Amino acid sequence: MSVAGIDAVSAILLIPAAAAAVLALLPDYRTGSRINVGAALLTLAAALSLFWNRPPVGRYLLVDDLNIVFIVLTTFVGFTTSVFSASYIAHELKTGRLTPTYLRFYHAMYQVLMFAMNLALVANNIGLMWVAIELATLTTVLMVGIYRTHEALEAAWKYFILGSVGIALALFGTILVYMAARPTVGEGLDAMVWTHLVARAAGFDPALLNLAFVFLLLGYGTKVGLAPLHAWLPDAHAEGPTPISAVLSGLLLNVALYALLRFKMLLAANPAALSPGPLMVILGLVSLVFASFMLYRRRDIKRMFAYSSIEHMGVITFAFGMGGPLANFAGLLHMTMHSLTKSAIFFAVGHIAQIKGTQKIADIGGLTETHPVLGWGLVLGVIAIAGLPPLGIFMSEFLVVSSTFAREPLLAIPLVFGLLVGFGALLLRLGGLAFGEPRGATGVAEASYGPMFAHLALVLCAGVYLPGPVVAWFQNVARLLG
Amino acid sequence: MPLTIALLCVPALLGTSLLALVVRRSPQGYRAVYGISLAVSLLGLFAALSQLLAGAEPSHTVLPLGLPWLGAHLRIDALAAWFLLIANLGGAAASLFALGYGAHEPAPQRVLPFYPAFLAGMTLVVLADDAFTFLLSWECMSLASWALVMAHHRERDNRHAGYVYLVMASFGTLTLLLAFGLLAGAQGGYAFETIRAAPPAPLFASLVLILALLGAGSKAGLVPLHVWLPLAHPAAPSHVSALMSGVMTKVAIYGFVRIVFDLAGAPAWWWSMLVLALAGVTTVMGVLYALMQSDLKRLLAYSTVENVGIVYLGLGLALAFKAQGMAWAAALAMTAALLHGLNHCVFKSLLFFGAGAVLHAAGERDMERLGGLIHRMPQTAFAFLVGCVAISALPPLNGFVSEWLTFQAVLLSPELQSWGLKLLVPGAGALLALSAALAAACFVRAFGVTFLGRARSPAAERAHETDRFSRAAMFACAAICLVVGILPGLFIDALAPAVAQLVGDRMPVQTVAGWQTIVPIVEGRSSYNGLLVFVFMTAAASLTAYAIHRVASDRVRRGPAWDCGFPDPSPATQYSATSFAQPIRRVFGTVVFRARERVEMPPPGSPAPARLSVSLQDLVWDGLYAPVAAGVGRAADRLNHLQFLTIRRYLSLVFVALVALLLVLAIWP
Amino acid sequence: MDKFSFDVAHMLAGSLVLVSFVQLYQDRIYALLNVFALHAFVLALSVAWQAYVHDAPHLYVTALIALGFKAVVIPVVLHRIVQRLGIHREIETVVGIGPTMLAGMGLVALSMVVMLRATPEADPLAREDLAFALSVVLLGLLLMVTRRNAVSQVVGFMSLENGLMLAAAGAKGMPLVVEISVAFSILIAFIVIGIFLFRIRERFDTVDVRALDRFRGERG
Amino acid sequence: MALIFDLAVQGVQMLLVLALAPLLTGFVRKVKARLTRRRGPSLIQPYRDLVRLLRKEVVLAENASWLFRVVPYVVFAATWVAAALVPTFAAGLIFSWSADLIAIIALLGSARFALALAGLDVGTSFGGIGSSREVMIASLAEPAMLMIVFTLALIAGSTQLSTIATFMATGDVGLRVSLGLALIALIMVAIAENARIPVDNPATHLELTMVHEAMVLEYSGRHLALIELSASLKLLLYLSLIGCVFAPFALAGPEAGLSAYALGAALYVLKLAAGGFLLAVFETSIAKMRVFRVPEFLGAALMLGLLGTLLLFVSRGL
Repeated sequence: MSVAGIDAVSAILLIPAAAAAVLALLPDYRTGSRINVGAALLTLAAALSLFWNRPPVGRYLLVDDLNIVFIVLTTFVGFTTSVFSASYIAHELKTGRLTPTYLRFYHAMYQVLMFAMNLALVANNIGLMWVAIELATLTTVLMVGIYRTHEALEAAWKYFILGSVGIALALFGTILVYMAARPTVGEGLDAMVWTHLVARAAGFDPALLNLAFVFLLLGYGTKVGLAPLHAWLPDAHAEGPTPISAVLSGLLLNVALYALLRFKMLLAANPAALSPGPLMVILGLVSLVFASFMLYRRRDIKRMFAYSSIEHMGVITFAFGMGGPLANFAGLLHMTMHSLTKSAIFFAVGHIAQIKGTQKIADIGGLTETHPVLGWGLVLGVIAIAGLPPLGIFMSEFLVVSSTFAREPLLAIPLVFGLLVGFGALLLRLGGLAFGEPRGATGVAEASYGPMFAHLALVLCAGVYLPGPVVAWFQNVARLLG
Repeated sequence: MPLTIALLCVPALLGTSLLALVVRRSPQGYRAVYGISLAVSLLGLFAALSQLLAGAEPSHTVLPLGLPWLGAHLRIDALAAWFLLIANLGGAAASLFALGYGAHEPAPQRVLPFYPAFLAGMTLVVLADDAFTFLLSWECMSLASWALVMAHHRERDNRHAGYVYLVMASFGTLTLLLAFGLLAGAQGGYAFETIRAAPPAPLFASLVLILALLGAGSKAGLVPLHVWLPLAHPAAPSHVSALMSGVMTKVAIYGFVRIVFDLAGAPAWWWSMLVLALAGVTTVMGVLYALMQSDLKRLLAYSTVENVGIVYLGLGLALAFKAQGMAWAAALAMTAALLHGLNHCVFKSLLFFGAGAVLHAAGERDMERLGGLIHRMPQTAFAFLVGCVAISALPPLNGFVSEWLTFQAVLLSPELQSWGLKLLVPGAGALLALSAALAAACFVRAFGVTFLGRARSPAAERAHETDRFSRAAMFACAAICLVVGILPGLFIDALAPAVAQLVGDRMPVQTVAGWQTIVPIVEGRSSYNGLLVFVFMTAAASLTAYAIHRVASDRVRRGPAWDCGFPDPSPATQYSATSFAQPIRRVFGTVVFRARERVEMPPPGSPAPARLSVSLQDLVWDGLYAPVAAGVGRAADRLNHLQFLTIRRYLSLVFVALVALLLVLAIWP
Repeated sequence: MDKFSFDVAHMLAGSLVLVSFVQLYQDRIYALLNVFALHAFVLALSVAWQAYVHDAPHLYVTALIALGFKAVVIPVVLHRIVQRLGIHREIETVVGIGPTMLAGMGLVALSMVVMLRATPEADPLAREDLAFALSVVLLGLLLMVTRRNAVSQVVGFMSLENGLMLAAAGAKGMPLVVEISVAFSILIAFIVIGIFLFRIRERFDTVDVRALDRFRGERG
Repeated sequence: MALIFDLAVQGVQMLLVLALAPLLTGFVRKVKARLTRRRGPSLIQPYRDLVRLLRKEVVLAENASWLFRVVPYVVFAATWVAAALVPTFAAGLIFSWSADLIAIIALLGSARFALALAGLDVGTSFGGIGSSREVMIASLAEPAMLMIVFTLALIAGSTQLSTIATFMATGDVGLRVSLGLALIALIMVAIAENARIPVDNPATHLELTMVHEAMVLEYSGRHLALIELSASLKLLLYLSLIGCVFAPFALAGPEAGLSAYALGAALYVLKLAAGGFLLAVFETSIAKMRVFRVPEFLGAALMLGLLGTLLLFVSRGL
């Protein structure tokens, strides 16, 4: 059993790595996109098999209740996005925005990204985790700049510089954790193994841990997109290919958040260290309120949804910062739902932007009339992301807001305020996009609706009914997070 | 059993929604959808009645849906049954109406799928017995109705209405969410049973009241949270307007009653002051706004605001009495409020149906372009007239009964101990009286300008009577208005268990008093008999008519109108909606709306026309919402600069954040 | 660890901070590059000393990278770029040198305060080293945010990274240090190439990062 | 047997008000004429007018709808029922509990509602003027009236007019400021409601001042007769109301004998005469006011009523 388990973990790393190598060599983009989908599907299958075969904890790799949530989510969205990407990329090729060479590069990079994210998730070593996240960052930098336009390059550049600083800060934090752990755990690799760290964190030097957390919070927080470290995020989302926007919002932000959570657990295990909650709560609230206001003046549809990702990352960070079984549960649920919903929105937006030939909100209108399926899909997605029932985000927002208000009424006020302001902005734009006189081109959509509606169906289902095992599992994780 | 039936209605309605997705474009599809909706609503009505009339014990069930560790708690008790009755009565009437009216819908695919979902949402709110299910269905109700408001999305006003509506709905939901958060506590006891078992501490309870007032009040349309209502209700197709005004506001009131009377524990003495003050302002402001409108559906929507105020007045009184331990008086006030809820549902549905019929027949909602429709659509006119009389609180119809009960409750208020209330309640009573009189004025104007006189536009001249389903729905509503008006005792008794559940006492049994008289407290104190008044009036009128026709004269000659000898053939010389309201505008509007009249008189000899222009200001919008919107806009503009910084400045942000956090660490004890 | 080796390590780390201050003081781009070379050289020395003291031979690799790549190759390449771009005249500082130095002082004080709160029984060398490393990191960041010129910003980033290396080298027994230093070198190479590419291929008029912002989709 | 007797008394009351109403109108006119040194028409002139009108054919405007023809009967029925419920010579009549004072006010409201609609039906400008002014006046007069009702109800502990009258007759009341305020307010409301000077002039067809007459301008024949009769009934109703509340002398009780009834009836006629006389004196001594000063007049009444109520609320607590 353990052999099979190790196999499963290796599989979720090896399959993308191998696929990346193959794709880099394969000239035909059609086969490439098929292989991409196939590899993603295989990875998903391997990830699912982790449920039955959980490998023992190693010094490098770890699968526990916490990261299995993330792994399954990542591989699932990775798979659906690859399906979406297949139809999306074909259109890009047709309009000449990408050449087959770039497509080869794109597919290879896609799998490298998958590899990096999976690695970050299963890493039991904080150094390895750092390396994986940085790899993921660099990969996405390349993908964001793939269109080679001024805007794309500029976005990639901004992402690159800010990301590099974030990388550096996170590394400093990692070193500090090592320094804190060394006296207790001993020199060498052991002092970077997370399971060892968390088991003995009580004996660490609290001052070093605090300092480490500050750096990690800012370093990984840059990746999460928390304000005021968010600046790369909107442009990277707006200028890159839409599948990458979907993966960025749906997955990479989560992966960075996952890293933060790991360190939060570390700090929580040391009673003398400062409690990480308030810092996360403050950053979360700042991000939420800031992003909500930023939504109002957006003219680019993808950039708008990128800001909405910042907003939701703020909510999730806030929830985890609050802690406690309800808020943690809500945070996990919110993260899952946000991943699914936001990627679904980007699927819709990608096709819309292709049909209309523009990402300018002002040039898009009346979608429910001209493209009912896409239009209503977008409406449903925005409604979901705005936190309206019966979709899943409502449940998590319900839990976050109500539990916060019962515990810290004063914190709930800015939370509710931010949510409301963001809601108003999203709805305002939705009114123009989906309703009113049709604007812009009305060509036929060559879209694959499957991924979008699969995500929305899951979100809808989760809003009304969560299966018992999922709940038990989330609750368990919530307890782990403390 | 009633719970099972009522619960079955929900999947049935949702299934109808799915069916509607299939048949949305077929020409007869609407009949299937509305037919099934009608049947299901009748079923729900049956469930509600069987719960109410049998006086059955509350029944409760938990479905494995919703919040996972909690499940969806559902419960029917007398209160829920009463509102279930209202919801399904309104739903049935609207479905019946739509069986005919639906044929005229230009975009059925945007109405049919959402209509049953809207009904389902409202049913589920009433049945919900835990915070999550409650808010879920509450928001689904908002969402479905929003989609219906957006049905005619090409009109800019409708989009704006939909936007304002959904934002306000979301505001309401969030405040309710906060309220439930307080009620449930940090442990997350979201089931209503748990909350009932452990009511919140007094301070929290007060906060809950305020939040519930904001949340449910914004949905119900309390001034100053009403702004979305007159935008959204008219924008929807008329049968949906009827549901929104007639039923959804009641569901909102249900939410308030449930939270404040059932869950929040014992009321504090000052709660009622807040409710009464808001309610008093709402009644008068609502009707004054209504008087200033010339759009028929918007007028009706504002009148909904007024009626919601009346209901809240009753609720406020009930709260005051309950806080003082006067359960018998609280029972009277609560009965008045709940009965008015039913009444308003019926007559407002009727009026919106009428407005829909007019809108279809003349293609016009603006009263200034209507007129004389009584000749073209006599049956609609008659039904609409019944609705107007009912809503103006005139005997012997139902509106009078509930307002009369409210007045009786006001008259009990000297027994209250608190000085604040002693001063406030008479004031609220005066406002109620004022609003009743103004409502009569308002509906004289609505009916008179729309249906009487001469047609003000060619479209109004070509209008025709509406279809038979629509008429059936209107006459059914009119009949209910009359039945409740002349046999109110039956309904008061049916209400008694719900009232007893909320305030711990009930009104005396009504049906034992002779001749269907209703007696709020004791017979010597006050009583009213709608049946006798109705019989007397009918008898007196018909006997007189008979006698005069037999004895004196029954000859009639048609001739031109007299009009003091100067009849003008142009219909423009008639009194218009605006001119009709002019005296009242002068009396009240100068203060309430800053109404200003400007006369431009050309100099002698000039052929230019003289002009009179009237300007009105919506002080609530200008004073509350516009600044908020402007503030959000300004903040967004300010923050938006952050989108246009150089990389260096972004790095500076990171740097500042880092230094700030390090400083925090440095000064951390 | 004997007193002498401790003092040397301390002295080297302190010099790195000092050189960082010297960097802050520069307002000529060539001078800045030269000082950066010195910075990298001091780092190399420091890392090598750590390798010697801790008997960790793999750290010599890091030291060599620092010496070869950062103290020689990068400054030379950047010299070339600056020449090509014709921006050798001056560094456009955002704030004057004086306030920048003051801020730098504050940052060093801050890093001392936060670092010295750590319990003294932790390895004193590591603790002092970390304090200096933190100062270098913060000063590097300060350099980045006070210069408009992209080349100076890269220099700032690299000195920030030098601080990281100092910390990593000082962390006794830390695995992956070499790999990390290699990874960072590649990163820096990317950045430098990026500047180069933008100049050549995309015809940005200037590498002042303000120019890049003209192309954001949102304005206008 | 008792039931039949009670029914008979109730019937007498209904017929009595019907019979006396035109007489009262005639009386007021006569007194007014005398006060202005005219001889005036005879006391029974209103009866003659009614009979003549009833016999004449109705001239309907071409545009008039069915509503226009129904309204006179509705107005008449509502007013008559209301008038029949006010104790005139006896309190506690058999049907008195079927409607309390609030319901009586509302019945009058129904009548006015119908009449205002009729004013709009033909689509003439005068009808519109009348209706619109009428509802404006009513929108203030009705709340004022309700405030008066509140005052009375709070004093007597009932809104039942019979009970109030009986209570007032006991003399337990004493002198109360609230009652005084209520009386003044009631008189003001009564003047406005009955379209008397200074609010309206029932005898004018001068366009700028018309309110009530403008509304009924298009009526003729039997319809006009009914409306005139209703107006008379309304005047009678208000005088009876004032009489039974503020001068409840010799009001027969529920189980009284014939003699008590007779005494009550005789005194009732006297009360009416006194009221009518005072009205006429008041009307001749004052000038008609502008329409837009009417709201101030009625607003004052409303304030007086509210003040009366408030005083009661406050004094109860003392």
